[in-house]
Amino acid sequence: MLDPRFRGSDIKECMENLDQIFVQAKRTVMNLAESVLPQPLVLLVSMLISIGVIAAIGPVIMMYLTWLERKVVGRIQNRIGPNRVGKFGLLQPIADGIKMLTKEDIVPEGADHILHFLSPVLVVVPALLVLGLLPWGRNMAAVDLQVGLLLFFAITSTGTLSIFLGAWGSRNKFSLLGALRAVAQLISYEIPQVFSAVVVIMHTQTISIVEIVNAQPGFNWFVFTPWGFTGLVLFYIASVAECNRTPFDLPEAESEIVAGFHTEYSGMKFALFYMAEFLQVFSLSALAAALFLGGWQGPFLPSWIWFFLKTYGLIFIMLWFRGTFPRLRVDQLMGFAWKFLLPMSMINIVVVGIWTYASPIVAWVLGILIIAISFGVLAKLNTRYHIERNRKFILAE
Amino acid sequence: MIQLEEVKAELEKSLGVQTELSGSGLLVPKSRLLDVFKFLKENAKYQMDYISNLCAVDYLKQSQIEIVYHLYSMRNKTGPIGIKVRTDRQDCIVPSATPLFRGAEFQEREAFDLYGVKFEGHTDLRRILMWDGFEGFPMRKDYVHEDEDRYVEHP
Amino acid sequence: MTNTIETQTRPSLSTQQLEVSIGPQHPSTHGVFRMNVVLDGETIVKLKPVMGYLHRNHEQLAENMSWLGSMPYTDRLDYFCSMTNNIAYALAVEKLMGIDVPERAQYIRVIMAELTRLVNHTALVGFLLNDLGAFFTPVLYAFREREKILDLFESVAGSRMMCNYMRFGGVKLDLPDGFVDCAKAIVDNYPPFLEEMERLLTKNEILMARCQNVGILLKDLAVNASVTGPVLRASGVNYDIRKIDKYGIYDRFDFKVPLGTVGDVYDRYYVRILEMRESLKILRQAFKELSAGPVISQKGLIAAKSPRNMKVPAGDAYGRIEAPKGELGFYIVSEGGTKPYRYHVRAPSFINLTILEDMCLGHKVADAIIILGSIDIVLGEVDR
Amino acid sequence: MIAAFYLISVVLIVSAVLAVSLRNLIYCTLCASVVFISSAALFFLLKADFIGVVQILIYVGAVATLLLFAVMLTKNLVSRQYYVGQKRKWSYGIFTASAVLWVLIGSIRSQTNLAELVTADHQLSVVSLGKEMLTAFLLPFEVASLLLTAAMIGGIVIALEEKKKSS
Amino acid sequence: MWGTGVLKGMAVTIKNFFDTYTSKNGIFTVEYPEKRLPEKERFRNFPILVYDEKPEELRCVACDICAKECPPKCITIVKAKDAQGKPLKQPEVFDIDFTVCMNCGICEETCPFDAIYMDHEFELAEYDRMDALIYKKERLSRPWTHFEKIRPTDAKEINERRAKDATKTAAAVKPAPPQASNQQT
Repeated sequence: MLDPRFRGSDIKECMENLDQIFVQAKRTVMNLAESVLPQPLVLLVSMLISIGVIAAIGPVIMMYLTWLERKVVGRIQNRIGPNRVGKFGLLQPIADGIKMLTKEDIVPEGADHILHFLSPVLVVVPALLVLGLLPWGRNMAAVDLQVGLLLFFAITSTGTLSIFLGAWGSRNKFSLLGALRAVAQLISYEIPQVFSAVVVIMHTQTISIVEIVNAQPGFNWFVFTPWGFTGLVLFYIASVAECNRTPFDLPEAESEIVAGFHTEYSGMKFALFYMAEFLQVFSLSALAAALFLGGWQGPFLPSWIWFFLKTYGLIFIMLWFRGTFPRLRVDQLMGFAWKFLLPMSMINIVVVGIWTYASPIVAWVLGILIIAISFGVLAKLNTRYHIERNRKFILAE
Repeated sequence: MIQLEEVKAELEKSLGVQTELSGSGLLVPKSRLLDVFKFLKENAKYQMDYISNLCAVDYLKQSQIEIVYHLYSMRNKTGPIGIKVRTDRQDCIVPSATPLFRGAEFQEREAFDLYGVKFEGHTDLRRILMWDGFEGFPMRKDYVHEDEDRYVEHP
Repeated sequence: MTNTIETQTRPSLSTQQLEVSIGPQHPSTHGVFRMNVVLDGETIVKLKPVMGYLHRNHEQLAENMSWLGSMPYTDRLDYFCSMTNNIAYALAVEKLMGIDVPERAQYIRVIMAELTRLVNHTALVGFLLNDLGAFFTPVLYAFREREKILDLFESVAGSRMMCNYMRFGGVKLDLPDGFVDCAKAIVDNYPPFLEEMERLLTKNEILMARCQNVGILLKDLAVNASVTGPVLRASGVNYDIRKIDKYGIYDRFDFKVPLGTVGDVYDRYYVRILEMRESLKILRQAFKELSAGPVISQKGLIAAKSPRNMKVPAGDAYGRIEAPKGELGFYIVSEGGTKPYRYHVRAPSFINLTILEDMCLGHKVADAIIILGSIDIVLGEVDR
Repeated sequence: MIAAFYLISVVLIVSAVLAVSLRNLIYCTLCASVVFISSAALFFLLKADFIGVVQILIYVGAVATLLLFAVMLTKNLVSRQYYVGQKRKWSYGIFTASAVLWVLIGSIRSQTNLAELVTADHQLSVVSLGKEMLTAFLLPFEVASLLLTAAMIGGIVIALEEKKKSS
Repeated sequence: MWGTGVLKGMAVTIKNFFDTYTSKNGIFTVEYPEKRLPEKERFRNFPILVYDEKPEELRCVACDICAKECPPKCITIVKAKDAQGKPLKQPEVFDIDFTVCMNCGICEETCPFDAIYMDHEFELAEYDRMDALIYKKERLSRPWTHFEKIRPTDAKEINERRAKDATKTAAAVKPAPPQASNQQT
């Protein structure tokens, strides 16, 4: 079965070029373009290729993320999930897409038509833009900017504006409530998110995502350090809140304010909102993987397979949250961000400070100590009044 | 189980109220209704602090509407005392029990909505089951069904 | 509905109050029920419940039908627990007619009542968590157990939710042969399900933070507003009609009545889980003591054969039982004819709603939804 | 490069004018955020990446939302679109705008040599910016942060005062 | 410690997630059109009329008891007349309005001639709301063998009882008219 002449190093070498397969593909196309087109147009072609690939991958990722979510949450609830359309329900996303296209697009009377039309577009644009910044594999990042990480946060913060405009444009009391909650939540969770990413910037002295990933070769990812693990946990919780996912899905709380900011959207506009949410889930998980889990760094498999493995691992946790947790209330949501996540991420920065200057053993011990104590103290402070852990019940005659 | 005769005697003795036994309850004159309730609620022996059921019954032949109250005591867990009040079918006004028992609030609104019994002293007496624009009292025996095909303008 | 927006003037910042109608079509009002809420920001300033969308005038229907004719309609009152509705109606008419119920029928009634309590409380815990935002997981775990019990009802009475199984003087048909040990198996594997739900929910910090000290109902307000059922017991009032009236053969079983201390949504949730445990105890004792024998008394059988000429002696009677949602009572006036002269249903959900506004004032919109969920209303019973 | 610059500046000017003259306030804030984004694009053209990104993060992320909140809080100003300015006011506007422009151009031309600034391709790296800020410009950095904390405390006090009054 | 409740909750859901793949009763959804749940014997859906041999001779004698007993009054019966106008012991018209019937089973209980029973058939979708759902006599009638197939134990009991009544009536053939008191034990 295996060819006897096949030597061990061949496997490593075949993995090697499997890893660079996309880069080779682009280079061949580029050589072809160079020989044919004048110089400025070549630059245009290379840009078009990356943009084209990402613009194609984005919606596909989104569609199969909806499928994955329905399957995972289904299995959590002892049911099978979609399995009628296509072999394992694999054609279900396409069926949903067609349904969304054919659904009538209702604009409520008295709604602001321009805003009602513009806001889904403005929500999807940042979600798609951000995909370009992610390092999909070894030298496969579409845009390798010096200020990559900061640009990532800048682009995601523009999403808040369009959600608010969309809700304000649809003149519906429920979406107004949803908009107020959305803006409050997105702004107050951006800060802990950026702070918990500052930890990585301080350690690697750079804010370009590609270099951060390069700084974690082989297996020594940042997550295996005390500050890295807490950084990942804090960043991940903040990004769950950033994409309005389950414990924090107040802006579109279906049991309270019908569907929050996208109550009045149907058809393709609703699909755009849906796509923006799922693309944000993907991009923020990918960023968390890049910052703390070493992006595409991995011992044996080609780099982009590692990238997708880690990202879908983190996405699975988000889907797992979706199947388990009830929703927080607005004031608890705010309290959690400002009174727990923010102080924890600041303490995390202190720990990284110690980490860079102290010797490894002292840094480890001190790091774990500080984080544990601060977690305990903050938890105590936060739940002192609200939660009565075991409450007495009388079994009367 | 509380014997109604004993309650009848007790009421006569302490309040001087003439009540007579009718079916499973005591028929109380409309004017003294609230005093009877207050007495039954505060009296140490009875402590009827829970009004379980309140409903109106339409006696077309005697052209009377009877309101039936069933009182229980949650404190000393004793059985029902049925109190009945009769009013004329046309201008049926009954003192409302809501000042003493908040539990009677919705049931009195339902009696007003379906039977047209006006409870004076009730905080916001409006229709509870029918929509506001509905005329007539559907549960009365002489209620004529409007024919379903006529289109009714709903607010 | 006048849509007035009072602008409350405050020196620094005059904000408008938002009038929202959490209306008949809303994902978590458990049916066609509307709450007119005046909001200041997110906190509730005024809340008026509006009902009557599902009003079918069940009481007038009963006045034009034979006594047994309205038995299938009682299934549609509280469509989650049709067996207990039937029992309550049968009890009231038996009190008026003076029919006695044979031994085996009494045990079957207790078994069916407690199984219905399990079904209702399991579904409620699921729906309460659904209002809290848990995306259908607790509901589907609860429905997994509920389906097994509904299959039992189907094998006994012929239909899962509209059982129409009780007759005056006993039950319609005897238990099929495989019923008892199948029911025993379900009752035995219920505790693991309850433990799993408790592990998933009771100590969950988010649930505790959302439910504790929310919608507190004080003892005396509860008694005065004649609230009954688990909502009353969660506020600490020891009032369970199975223990007080000892109707049927409930005095032969020993079971406890769980009481809460604070009376908030968390207590109401946990009291129902404890009540499920008590029902399991009753069921085990009932299965042990179930004896053979006739299932319907002779007088009852003749009445069931030709309901149209079954006469009930003149008089009036008020029979009540401890339904899963509270005290379900039937007040019946008969003039000796084959049709009831007056037929009134004292519905627990309808009266438990009086205190909805008192509990919701000052809370947020999200709290009002779970307070409504914790009262456990079913619109078939509220609107009759 | 030059074509991109002209394109972006045209977009900037048009949306700036629109931001001032539109009736519906919500559209004004939208045009304002377009102005912010196009100015960030200009910074990118000048290869000052960090400033461009911070421009997007601060202005589009926070200031635009602030503007929206301000519009939201003004009592139903938005629904009644009414036109503020009269004809006469335009002349004042143009006069002040041209005066400011003249002062700006004068000061830039006298101090630096414009051509050399544009062609200089020194790579403004974030690291050098950070070092610069914490060494040479430490004092202004501290004063600015002091100002910010004062502003935040002011905001909290107003909010707390209102909460005490309403509860 | 803060957060353990949340983790325990997640442990439960992940266990259920893997149970669906590993343990036997993890997944119990019955995929309806292909696989079906076994029907309970006493399941009652819409009523059917029963005949012994020939579909014209229904057991029903048009005594109108079930029409009077039916709570929502959805049964209409017209007695059949032979040529000379003498009423026959057969219904000429017997239709049930399936939109009104709530399959409560009271007609089955009160019918003294074992003529009407509740069927197990529940796939009754129609394209036309008005007259397609008013089932005529022909569509309602089923052979007794069908009843024995779907409800074996009840059928056995009923057959015994009918056999006993038949012998009793045969024995007391003289004065007493056949009093078929139908004991539904």
